[in-house]
Amino acid sequence: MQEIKKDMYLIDKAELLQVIMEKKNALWRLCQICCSFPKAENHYEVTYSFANGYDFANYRLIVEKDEDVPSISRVYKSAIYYENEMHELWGLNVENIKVDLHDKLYRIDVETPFIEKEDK
Amino acid sequence: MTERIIIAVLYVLLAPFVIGLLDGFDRKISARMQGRRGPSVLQPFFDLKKLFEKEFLTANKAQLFMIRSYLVFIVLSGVLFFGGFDILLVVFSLSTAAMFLILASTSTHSPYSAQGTHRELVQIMSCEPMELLVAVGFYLAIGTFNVNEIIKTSISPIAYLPGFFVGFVFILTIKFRKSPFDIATSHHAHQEVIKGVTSEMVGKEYGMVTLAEWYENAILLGIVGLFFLNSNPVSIVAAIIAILVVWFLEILIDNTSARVKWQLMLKLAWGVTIVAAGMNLLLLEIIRG
Amino acid sequence: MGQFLPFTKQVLKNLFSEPATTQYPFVPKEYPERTRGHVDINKDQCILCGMCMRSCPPGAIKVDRAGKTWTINRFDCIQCGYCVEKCPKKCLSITAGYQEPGPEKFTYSVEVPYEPPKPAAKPQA
Amino acid sequence: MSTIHKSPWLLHYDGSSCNGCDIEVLACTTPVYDVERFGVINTGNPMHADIFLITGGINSQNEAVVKQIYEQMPQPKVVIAVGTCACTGGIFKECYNIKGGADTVIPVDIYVPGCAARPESIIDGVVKGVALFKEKAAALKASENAN
Amino acid sequence: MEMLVTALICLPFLWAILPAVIHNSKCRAFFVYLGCGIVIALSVFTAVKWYLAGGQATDFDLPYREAFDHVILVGDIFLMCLITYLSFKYKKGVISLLAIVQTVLVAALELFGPKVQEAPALHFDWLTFVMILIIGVVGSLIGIYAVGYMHGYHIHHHKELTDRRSFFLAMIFVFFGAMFGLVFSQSLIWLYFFWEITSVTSFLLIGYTRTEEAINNSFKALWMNLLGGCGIAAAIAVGVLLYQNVNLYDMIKIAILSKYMGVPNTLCLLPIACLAFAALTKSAQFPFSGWLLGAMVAPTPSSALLHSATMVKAGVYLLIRISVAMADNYVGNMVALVGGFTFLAASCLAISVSDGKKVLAYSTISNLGLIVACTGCGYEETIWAAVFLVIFHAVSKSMLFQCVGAIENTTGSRDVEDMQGLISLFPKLAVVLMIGIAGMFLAPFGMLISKWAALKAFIDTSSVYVSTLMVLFICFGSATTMFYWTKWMSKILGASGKEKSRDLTKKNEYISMFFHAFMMVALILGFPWLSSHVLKPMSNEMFGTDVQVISYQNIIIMIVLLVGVFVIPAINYVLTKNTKAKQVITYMGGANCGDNFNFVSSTGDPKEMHISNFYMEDIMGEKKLFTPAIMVSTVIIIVYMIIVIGGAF
Amino acid sequence: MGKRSIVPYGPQHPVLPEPIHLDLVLEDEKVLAAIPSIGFIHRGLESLTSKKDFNEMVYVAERICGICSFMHGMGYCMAVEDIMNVEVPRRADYLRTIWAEMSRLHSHLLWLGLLADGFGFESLFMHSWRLRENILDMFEASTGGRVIFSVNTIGGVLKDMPNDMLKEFVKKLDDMEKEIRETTSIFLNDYTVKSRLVGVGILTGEDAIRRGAVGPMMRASGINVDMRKNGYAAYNDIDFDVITSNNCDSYARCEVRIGEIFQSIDIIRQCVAKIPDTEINTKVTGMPNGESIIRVEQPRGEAFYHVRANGTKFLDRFRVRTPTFANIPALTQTLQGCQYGDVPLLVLTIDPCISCTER
Ligand code: SF4
Ligand code: SF4
Ligand code: SF4
Ligand code: SF4
Ligand code: SF4
Ligand code: SF4
Ligand code: SF4
Ligand code: SF4
Repeated sequence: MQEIKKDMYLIDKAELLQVIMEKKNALWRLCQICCSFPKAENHYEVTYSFANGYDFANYRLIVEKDEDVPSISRVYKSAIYYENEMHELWGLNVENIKVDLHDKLYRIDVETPFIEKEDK
Repeated sequence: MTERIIIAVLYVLLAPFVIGLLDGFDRKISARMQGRRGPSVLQPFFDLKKLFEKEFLTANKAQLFMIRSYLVFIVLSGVLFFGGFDILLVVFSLSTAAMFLILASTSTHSPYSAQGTHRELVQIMSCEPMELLVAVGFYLAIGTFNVNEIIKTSISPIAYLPGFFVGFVFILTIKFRKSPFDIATSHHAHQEVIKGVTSEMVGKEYGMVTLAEWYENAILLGIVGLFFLNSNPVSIVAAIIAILVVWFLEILIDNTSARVKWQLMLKLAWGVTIVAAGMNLLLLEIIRG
Repeated sequence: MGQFLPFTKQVLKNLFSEPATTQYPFVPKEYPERTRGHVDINKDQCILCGMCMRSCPPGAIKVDRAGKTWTINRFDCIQCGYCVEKCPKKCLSITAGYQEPGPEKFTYSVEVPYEPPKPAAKPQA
Repeated sequence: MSTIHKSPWLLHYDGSSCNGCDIEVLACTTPVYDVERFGVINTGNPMHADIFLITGGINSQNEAVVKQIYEQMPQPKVVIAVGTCACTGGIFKECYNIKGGADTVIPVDIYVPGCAARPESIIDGVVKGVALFKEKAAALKASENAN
Repeated sequence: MEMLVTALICLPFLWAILPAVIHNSKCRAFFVYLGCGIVIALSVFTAVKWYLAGGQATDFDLPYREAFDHVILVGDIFLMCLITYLSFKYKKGVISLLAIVQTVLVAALELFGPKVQEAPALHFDWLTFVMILIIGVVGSLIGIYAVGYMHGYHIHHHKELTDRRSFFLAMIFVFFGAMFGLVFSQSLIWLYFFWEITSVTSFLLIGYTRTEEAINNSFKALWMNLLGGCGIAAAIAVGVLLYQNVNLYDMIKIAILSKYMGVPNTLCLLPIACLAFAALTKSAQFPFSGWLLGAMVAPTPSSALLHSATMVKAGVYLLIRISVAMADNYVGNMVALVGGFTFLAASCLAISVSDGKKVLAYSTISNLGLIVACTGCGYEETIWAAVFLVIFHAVSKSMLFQCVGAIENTTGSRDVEDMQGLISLFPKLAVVLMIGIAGMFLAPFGMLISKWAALKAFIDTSSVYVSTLMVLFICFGSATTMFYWTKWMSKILGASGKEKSRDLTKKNEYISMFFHAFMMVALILGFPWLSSHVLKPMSNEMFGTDVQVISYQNIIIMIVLLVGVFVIPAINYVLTKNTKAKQVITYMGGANCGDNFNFVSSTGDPKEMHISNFYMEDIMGEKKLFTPAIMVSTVIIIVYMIIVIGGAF
Repeated sequence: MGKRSIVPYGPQHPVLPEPIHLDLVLEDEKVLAAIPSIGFIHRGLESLTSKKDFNEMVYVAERICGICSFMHGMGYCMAVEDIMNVEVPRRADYLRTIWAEMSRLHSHLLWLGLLADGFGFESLFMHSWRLRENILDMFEASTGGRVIFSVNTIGGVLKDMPNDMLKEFVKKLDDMEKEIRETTSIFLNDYTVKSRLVGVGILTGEDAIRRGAVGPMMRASGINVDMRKNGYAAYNDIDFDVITSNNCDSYARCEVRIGEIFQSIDIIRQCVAKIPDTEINTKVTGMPNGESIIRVEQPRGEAFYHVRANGTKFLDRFRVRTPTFANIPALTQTLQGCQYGDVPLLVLTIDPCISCTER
């Protein structure tokens, strides 16, 4: 585990929706969701970034390889693209995306290119 | 009569050359207005010839025959006009021709042709009242629909018909497919309906449509000239000057305006028609008692 | 003119003044000195170390130590100049003049006169 | 005499370029470079185009699109690959979703290298492409007569 | 002659009993065919006989005139009772008031009023000649069509409805009889009787299906038409009380004389104004257009009947009849303005609807508007145009309705949007539809010739503002008309991705449609002849002059264009048939899935492409235009009626 | 289906210089629904981290997009510098700021041209692009490239602009400013142009936030956020106000961008006046290890560079979230209920950059 930056908070899955709702109600804007799979750690890291004016906050979820994450697309519509991307490129299962494109966002030929086969 | 036949034949033979050349100058002048050098003035002819040399692809074979019919009808209308016949019938016959163009375009089931077609229809609807009113204006001013008799008048019709003239020049912008009204098939490719009605027309089909447009523009410019003609031969010079001025004005408008939406076009075209031509009409009626 | 056709002035000014268009290709273009056109090699200084080959992002350079050639595929080069940065002998340069378009993608190869150091040095490495 | 070489209308399609080459293609139509000097019109419609200018490499999604557009262009036609990406895939050729240059799906007649390809390069490319029309038009005529 | 005419009027009434009592469908069909055949034969024979006899206008009486007078009185009262009964039954009792007032008025005048001048009851002239041909031929063909259509309607498509075909077919014959009677009648009282029959019959036909919508619409039709009936009753009252005269032709003469003698008394115009008002309701002009639109709920044959050969034509007939009395006066101005306005407004409205029958309905209203406007102008040219329009309209509208009906039975939809690519799916239906549509607006078909003449005449109309407005109405209306027809045509000729399916159209439906198509073409080809041999004597008879409305030169142009429209595409078709063309798929910006009908959608799956026409609901929609149109036209009518009535007293 | 049309829009479409696709559901020309799809330009360049070392990645980052190429390079370098705790020489910061603002200038002029082309004002398009050529000439003179500069490196910049050159640029910009002012006044005043922009594509401030809009798109909805105020590069030394507008329509977006054109010229002037004479890069040694998120204000709005390194020369993750990606949900909102003719215009008002969106 690497050091965590000052505006980065680790949360677990149970807290996620609560955090999201708080942010939504306080009119924070969803900046991005970033999925990564550091080989050394051998798990997914999903980072949700929010901003409100010049305030900035990141929430990180650690997800094991075969775990699912809940979708936030019903709270933040723009999450649809990020979540579909996570599934298409990383093979991370997101439950119940508002518009599930079933790996047809980019329509690539290779399967989950960011994860090597043996990692899966 | 022979005179009229000769003029009609000259129209059929020369109109493409004259309008093609005007078009060439149009492109040159437009380019210069945009700070560019632009193509050769003969470019429209190169383009046309090329279109007829291209391989013929089609999505629907019915299209070609409709386009041919369109061309023939336009030429027929031109012959009627330059042959000095009834101007109202010329307008009617032009709209029949337009119908063939529309049918040609929709025969292909293409989204862009379809959108273009509907806009073309709106354009026709925007212009047609004014075209009919021009015929009415001539009748009121001179007492006949007959082109051959209109040119024999002693005073140029423009003296009675300034409002009609303004209205007509306004819709010419639509007819010439110039900005701000190049809504259905502009000569600029970069628009939401691509090339609209002509999107699906390949090679010679597109060539024929271009040719037909030239023939049609000749008629329209002819009508502009008709406003200035009278029994005095000097008026021919006035008519030619008027045509050139109107033509330059259209280029200028083309280069200084954005493409508006069809709703605004319809509103403006009908508004101008009612105000300019309607007032003129009312005045003429009052004078006639 | 106000709201209606305010662009007229500009347009008419353009119409009656010289267009901005260059005369290229009839008159050749003059490039500023920093222009990154194509990569050139001063073959006499090259030591065939292969640094440029390894650093080139698209892999446009091939250095053949045995055949003593330095080859570049200019249809593959992205003119980034990283090879120039990296070359230990500073024998590469990026200069004006671009690769002419053509119907084939060909490579450009130079024979490098470099003689590798005597094998005596080898045991050390 | 055919006049196709005097009136080459072009169609530009962005395969998967970074935009750099696209804006240079577009810049060619603007006052400083003004390719309309050569009769070029930038049409957006394959049905009317003579020259297919393709920028960027081929990926899984645009493969079919490029093929379709190419087929909708009537003969004689010329394909010009503009930019290093369209020539070879360029810096992106190792990406998982890049299949290579434009020639992986359609025959390319002229390659215009450069990242981004300069407007001068593009003009040269177009001029060279236009020169091919004479032969192509003759070939088309011959094949039509043969039928 | 008397006998023939009597037969023409009475036979359909009597024949109506046959289908009403026969319930075996084959047998009934036979009698309907036979009846229609007889009506065609009889009307053509009568017309031709009169034509060969020199075409002189003649007055005559029926045998047993007295008896007929009584029958009519009893009939009036019977109709009143029927209306009262039905309106109370459906809880619309107010409507019966209209019927009671007018019938009581007419009956009272007849029984207790001053004695009126004796005059022959019937009249036969060129206008009658045209009308009986239209009613006889077009009407009967609709009858023939109806047999097959109603069979399909009940047996295949609307099993839920009670089968009342006997009643339906009987009503059709009643309609014929009433229409014949109407166009022959010289006495206003007779005219009034036949007028009421058409109102009631159409009411019954519209309510045929007995659904709630049908019943509502039928009552709407009823009250509007009854309002018109009131107009005639008022005309009768004025005639009886002021002039002791109920003869239509005398009324017209009085009105004309008042103009020529410079009598300033607008009293003479009052009966004409009342009649004109009545005719406006029947010809479905704004603000009375609602009933004709509502009539669409009825099975197609009745729509065809109401829209083309009968019903609305009754109104138009009356207007043409009295048009000479409307030239250059307030009544004429009113009629012209209402007509012109209707022409424009209805054609705008037609743009915004996609239901095929509704488009046809609006186009009928619009076309009637043009005819009405022509009659209001009252010049030779306009009458010439009006009669032409009546003829062309009857044929092409009847054909269009039948065709749309057949399409609905075959494809299950009459929506214009669903007719995409009809030409490749059902070429026969498509061709009929195309001919019908072309007939409605295209140069040089009939409609256009008439428009030409009408425009010319309107320019020459003496009233400055009427003339200006009319010219504008026509110019704008022509543009909107072109819009909605062309977009329909473009649907039919488009490409279709559907599979071909079986054409369910019955043979007798085709017989009728093809016959119409044939008539259409014959009319176009024969129009110069028609102009010189029918319309010229007619205008001579009405105006005492025979001006050549359309110049010889223009006739030639028309014929050239006509030949053009048929021959040029034909030649081009032949020329292009063998053109070598490489087939490509249509351009969809590269999203095409391989055929012309599907594209790769945003979810990555193929999706069917739909292309639909423009309807401009924001600009021309019913919601937007209908109410204002009614208000404008109501204002026009009220203002003019006040001027006329006010001037009279 | 009745009166509805369902038609594809794009991917190849002449008003879209880059391919995107929309499924449009239309009634007449009114857009009832517009569903975008992307991926026609998806290359997968983020995955190149496993094939190119972190130095080479600078050149990849530049080629995320050819319009704000410079800012991508800069953003990436800043992120790596942050991880490696490299102090960039001050002159390099100023040079980066100047190039960045010149990029904004050229990008906004380019956008104005495309917008003009989008509403069919060809001569205005030509005129805007002619003005833009002057900026490209400056780029070529200073970096050797018209479009892609290759001047960023981890630790600073590779090429210096001598002070004479900077003065000359400022002089050129002074000359251009007048011309630009004339041209932009057409966008703001012409009747036909206004008929296309005013009231079209409304996006309220709240919607902008809910949908995550960024950049001029957001500022035109009255929200005052500009990443430059975070003070990266030399911006903490510069005096400027964030430009916003409260109209929330296409006209407002045009207004904001036009305002930023003059703002950029002003920032360049300030930079040239204040630029210190120091080195332009520092030598960087070692491998990055750690994580950093850098946000940069690009012409199109806030861009996100999320770099995660693991102590080798190959990065674990390089994530770019470009402004267009963030603006697409806002675009779908503005497309609802617009006219077909407005579609290209509204697509343009987010100033789309598909190549960076899809990477
Ligand atoms: S096609 Fe393009 S370049 Fe040509 S005139 Fe139209 S907009 Fe301009
Ligand atoms: S300039 Fe860049 S791409 Fe070209 S050879 Fe050098 S390193 Fe390779
Ligand atoms: S050019 Fe430079 S880097 Fe390349 S092999 Fe030669 S010496 Fe090495
Ligand atoms: S070569 Fe470059 S500019 Fe051309 S398409 Fe490829 S990436 Fe784009
Ligand atoms: S060649 Fe270079 S500039 Fe052109 S698209 Fe490719 S990366 Fe971009
Ligand atoms: S304007 Fe036309 S040619 Fe230029 S980038 Fe756009 S689509 Fe391509
Ligand atoms: S917005 Fe994107 S697609 Fe459009 S020109 Fe700019 S970079 Fe190209
Ligand atoms: S947002 Fe677009 S234009 Fe800007 S840097 Fe990214 S890719 Fe380039």
